[in-house]
Amino acid sequence: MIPVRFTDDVADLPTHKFGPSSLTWWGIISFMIVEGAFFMLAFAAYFFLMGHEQGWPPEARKAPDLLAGTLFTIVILLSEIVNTSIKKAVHERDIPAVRRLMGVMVAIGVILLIIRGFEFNSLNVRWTDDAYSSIIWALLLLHTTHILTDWFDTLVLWALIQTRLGYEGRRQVDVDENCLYWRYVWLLWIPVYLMIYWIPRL
Amino acid sequence: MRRRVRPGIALVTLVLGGCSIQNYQSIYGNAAAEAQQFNALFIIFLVICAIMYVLVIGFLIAGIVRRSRAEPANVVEDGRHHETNPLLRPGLIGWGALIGTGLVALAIASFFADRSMANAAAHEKLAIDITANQWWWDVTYNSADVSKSLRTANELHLPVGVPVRIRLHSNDVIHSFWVPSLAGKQDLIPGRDNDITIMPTKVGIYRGQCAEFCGTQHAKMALVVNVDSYGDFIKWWRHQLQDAPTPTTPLAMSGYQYVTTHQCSLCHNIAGTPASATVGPDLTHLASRRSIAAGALPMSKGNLYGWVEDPQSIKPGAKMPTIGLEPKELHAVVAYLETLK
Amino acid sequence: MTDAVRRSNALKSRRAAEAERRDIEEDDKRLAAERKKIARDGPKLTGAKLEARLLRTWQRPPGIIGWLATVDHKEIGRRYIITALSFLALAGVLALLMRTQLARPDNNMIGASRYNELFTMHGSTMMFLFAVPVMEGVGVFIIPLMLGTRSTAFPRLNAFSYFMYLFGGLLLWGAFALNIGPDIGWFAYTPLSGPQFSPGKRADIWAQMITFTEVAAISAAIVIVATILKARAPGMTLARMPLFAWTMLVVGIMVMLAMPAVALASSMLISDRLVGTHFYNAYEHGDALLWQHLFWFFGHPEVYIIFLPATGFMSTMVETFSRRPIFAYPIVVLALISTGILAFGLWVHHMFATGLPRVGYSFYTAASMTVAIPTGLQIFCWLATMWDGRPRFQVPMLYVVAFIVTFVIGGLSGVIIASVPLDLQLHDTYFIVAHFHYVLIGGAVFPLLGVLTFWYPKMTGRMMDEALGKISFWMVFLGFQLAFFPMHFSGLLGMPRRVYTYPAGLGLELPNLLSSIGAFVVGAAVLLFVINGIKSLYIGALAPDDPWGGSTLEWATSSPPPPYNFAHVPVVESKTPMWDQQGEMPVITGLRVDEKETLLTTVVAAAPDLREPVPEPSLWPFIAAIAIGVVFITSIFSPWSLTIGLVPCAIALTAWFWPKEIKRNPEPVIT
Amino acid sequence: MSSRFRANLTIIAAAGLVLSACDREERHSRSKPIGETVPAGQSPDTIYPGSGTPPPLDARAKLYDNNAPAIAEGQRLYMQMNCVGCHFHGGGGMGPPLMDDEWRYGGRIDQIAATIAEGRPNGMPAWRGKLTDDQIWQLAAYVRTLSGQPSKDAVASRSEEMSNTTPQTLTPREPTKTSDTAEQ
Repeated sequence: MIPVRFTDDVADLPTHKFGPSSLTWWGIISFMIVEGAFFMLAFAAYFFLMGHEQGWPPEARKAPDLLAGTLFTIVILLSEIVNTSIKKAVHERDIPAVRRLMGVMVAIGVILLIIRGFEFNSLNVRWTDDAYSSIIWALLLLHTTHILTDWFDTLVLWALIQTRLGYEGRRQVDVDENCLYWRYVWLLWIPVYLMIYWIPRL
Repeated sequence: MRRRVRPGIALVTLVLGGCSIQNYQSIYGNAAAEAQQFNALFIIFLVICAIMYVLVIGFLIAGIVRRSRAEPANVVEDGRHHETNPLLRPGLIGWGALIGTGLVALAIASFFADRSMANAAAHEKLAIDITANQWWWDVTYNSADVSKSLRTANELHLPVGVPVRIRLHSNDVIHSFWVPSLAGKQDLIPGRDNDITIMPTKVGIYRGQCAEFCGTQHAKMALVVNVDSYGDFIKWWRHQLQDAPTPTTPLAMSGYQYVTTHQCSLCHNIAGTPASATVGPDLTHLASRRSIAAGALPMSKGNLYGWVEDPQSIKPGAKMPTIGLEPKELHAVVAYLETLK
Repeated sequence: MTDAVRRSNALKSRRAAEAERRDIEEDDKRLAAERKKIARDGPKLTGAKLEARLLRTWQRPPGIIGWLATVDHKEIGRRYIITALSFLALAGVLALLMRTQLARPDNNMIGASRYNELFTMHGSTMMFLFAVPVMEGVGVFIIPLMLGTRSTAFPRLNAFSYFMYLFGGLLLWGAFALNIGPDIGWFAYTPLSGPQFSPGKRADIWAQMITFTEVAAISAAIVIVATILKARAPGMTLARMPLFAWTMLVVGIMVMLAMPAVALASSMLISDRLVGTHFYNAYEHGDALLWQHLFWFFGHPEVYIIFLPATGFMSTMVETFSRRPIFAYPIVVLALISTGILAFGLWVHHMFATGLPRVGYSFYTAASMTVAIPTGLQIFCWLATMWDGRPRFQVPMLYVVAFIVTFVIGGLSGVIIASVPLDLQLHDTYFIVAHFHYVLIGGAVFPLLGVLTFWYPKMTGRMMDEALGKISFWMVFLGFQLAFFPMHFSGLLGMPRRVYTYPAGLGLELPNLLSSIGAFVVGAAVLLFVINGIKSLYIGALAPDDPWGGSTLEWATSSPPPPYNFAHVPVVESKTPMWDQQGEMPVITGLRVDEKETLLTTVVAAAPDLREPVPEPSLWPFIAAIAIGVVFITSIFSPWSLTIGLVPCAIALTAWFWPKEIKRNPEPVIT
Repeated sequence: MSSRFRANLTIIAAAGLVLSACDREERHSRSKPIGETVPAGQSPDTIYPGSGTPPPLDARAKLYDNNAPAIAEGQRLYMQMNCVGCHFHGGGGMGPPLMDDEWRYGGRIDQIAATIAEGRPNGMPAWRGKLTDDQIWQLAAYVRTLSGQPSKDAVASRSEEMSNTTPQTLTPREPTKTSDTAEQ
């Protein structure tokens, strides 16, 4: 063992911070990179398949109906208002507000999942019809898994935040990062929405 | 230096391979314009790469030899590990420049090789369709006059000196068409149309082989390429256009009976007979070919017996089933097949 | 509801909130008082007393439960390495079987289908179950030690990643043992791997093995990247980071970007096979080439994911044994990063024969060749370091020389096949087999064997036998050349890859026989290496802390390191802290000793940033891995398992995340 | 530890699933020795309306029924021998549909094999002597999958061609009726 020379004392460093200081933030960002790569490649596959075709959808299939998808888009975009309020509340450590707003987010998640069910119904194709059908089903399913996982994550966190641990800084960081992830989920939805509903109508 | 020995052995194999094998299936075949282009370019690459390799190994050896020098070095023990020999920085820049130059030279060389191959491809005079199946090649010679179009299998005849465009299709999985003595490879992909242009320059017999893994019998999916003089090629074409001869001996006749009424006719076509299926290879001029079952066996009476009797032990997994012919039937079938010259 | 009731309810809840806030404020005061009493390392608590207390805190529970629950990166790293080496041995045995079959022309020892299974298993095992995991395993083991931290980031994710990897490997080999192993090649081209031409479950097992190993590799990559970015010792700026950490950072990011491609491709394949989608069905607007694009978008970076950590090994060993810091450190770092970026632009060069537009040929050629520049510069830097230093040729350094001699041949043959006109001939021949074995064995396995010898004392506390090491080195080196050099000629003589036999008379007899003999020499050498490893574990000389005179922090702690890695977290003031410490190691003080805690620093400057509580051992990562594993395996048989199986997965993951007691501590604890 | 116990159970269950899959994957490149043929007339081509005990299942049935490679080969033959011409993709046309659960001549694999080998009145030709026994059994194995009878694990979800039917792996499985007396 080499003899040591003492320098800084770190005892007064905090154990949590919001944003890039925390490991949670890096975990979420890494996860986003992985998911993003997955989505980008799925988009690439979509355009690769589209590139072969004279018409899109091929064989003059009917493009998906707009209603459910557009409704979903509006709701998920509006949910960002609640999401931003949560972020703000947690940064101000206003725990009762966070508890309340997260409840709203959980409810929004349920609504979104229900609308998503109708969306699958309005695609006008089954995934077994052809490659076009397969890829739009795949995109929608892929995004649904994100809604589902983030909704479940919000639910668990919401339950946790009801306890005294709501006042624990590291849990607040978790809430903050959960909001960040939700932004990512709706951001991803925009290209998916365009690819499923609008590109086949061009 | 023991390492000197191994390249030596390898060099011997190279020379042996290059000479004694008669370029049957070898990149040194040089039997077409494309293969010649390849070899010229390959030599340029080998020379430049060899120079780079010698430089690297030279530097390595210099480093090893230099370790026993007497003067202080830039090392921890001498307390000088934060210093750097002034030769190294310019050396690094020079090395980078050298690699860059070498790569540019090589890229330009391949650009020109590719251009000249592309130019040759623009002047094709004959078009052939090859459709790959698990595990055999279906070959069609197309002519504007439909009566002169012809279908054969596992054997390709090309006229020397004529650029030929071969259109490549697949009926099942991805295969790759590759006759090393003539040209590089090109994949046959279901749902896509590829092609390759070859201009053979040397009369001879060459072997090609599927180069993309295509299932159980990928290893036994070969084809024979005959590069003929133009006259021989036309003669061959005319001969192939004829229907199968009517059998003359009683034995062959009973073989004819069996082949056209039993299992064989459900998959194979023999022009001029009731056997007209297209599932398996065309057998009209089977006996004129040099191999059986996509290069699995050389053509001979004995091998025909073996193949017809039990294809599954020769090429396990092949789509031709073992029928279990009675000896009498077997004699007859082989006798008939032998007449399909 | 009347107004009055609503108002009284609002009042009630406001009162409750008020009460809670008061409660919390009181609690805060109590916690602040308790916080002062927490024991921390420092001048008052150091030496044997500190070590005893740290050991008590950091030690995992004994027994099988503790073994499954551990989150110690050293244990997990060792497991990763041992498991990966076992798979290397298994895949090596398959290679020997294949070489036996190919030793003579027209050989019938192994049938066609069995041979196809053998090369599929060999390739898949080597790529997915050996090469990537072993590199990540070494990274997981050594990176925290090199960086001077007590733990990796996300230690439970790390444990989870190992179990996923293990289950994936067991799935593949279990299936092989039960005769339902895949037989479609490690690249599984559609439509051969599709529902029609690969009946049964063989291809699905391959595809799900991919999913397992992808999850494992991505998890490990996240752990490694977050550790490197956030957990470095204070003062270890990015510009002072050891080169191996740089390589693992680049590799980690590459894994995150590349692995999703194959995960997507194999998910599409499974859905084609199971629920009848048409992604790869050319007759229903799909495209068989979509598979190849996705697969090689992963497959090409994969090669660098394997190779770059090996360059990190090289830099470490060259530096240590040349007794001189690596020459042109910034150039090496830039070379690493540019290799990482270029790797994503080159996937097309695996597809030259698929009928790409001809106008692109020259572009592909030039793009594929550019990757030779950064690699060439790195090689120069290593050679310059040796030349300028005073190299000592102990066993690890021999492997460095073997790397240069071998890898450069592979690199140069890589330049040859980067040229489209040349590749059209050489593609899918034994020339390619020779090329990538020169690159992967010469470029990755040789440095790996070297670095295992190098870090063996850090892993086990004992030295490997030098004489045996030298014998096995020469055997593996010469045997390798004998096995693979002739393959260049088999390829030039027209031998395609993945054939179970070849006819006599094509001139292939001699090169194949030589290759087979060489393969057995390599097999014997690896066996000797393993024997050396096992023997030294029991009767090897005891290793000092720093047996080689290394430059980086892993040599500052004992061999093997204690569960907490460093009694005091060191402070770094140069690139080679161990060479510049002048008999005294600067350290920080003030980390807890009663609970597991480590220090986080800022990303670039590595200034102390946060104190991070480190999770206690937990069984949940193991249980979650099992729950997810069951979903993956059963989804081979029915799509419903994905929905039903989600429930246990969600339970396991929630339990993993959920704190064991709902109680506030003076400072957070992760149990 | 109950959680560990549960974990072990799931592993065992998964292993069981895998094990049960083994013989489905066996490839028989040649199913019987050369020269051996089935004696005609011993095939179970008798009709068993409602009651009556069918003869014991042919021993070869287990080689083909549920065997993935055999089903795949059968599928190929179904296309190549133009069974589609009359039966379409199982939906029926000139010939009876094959994707329902009604079998005029028995829905067991050996009964289907007999139907293919011997032919049936009203247009079904006899394939004995045209196809080998091996191929007839492979066809029978495939035809059986059309009605969703065998385990779906051995069936391909789709083939590399135009398709206008739902994947066989997604069609509901129906119980076998050995015959349909009403239509006789």
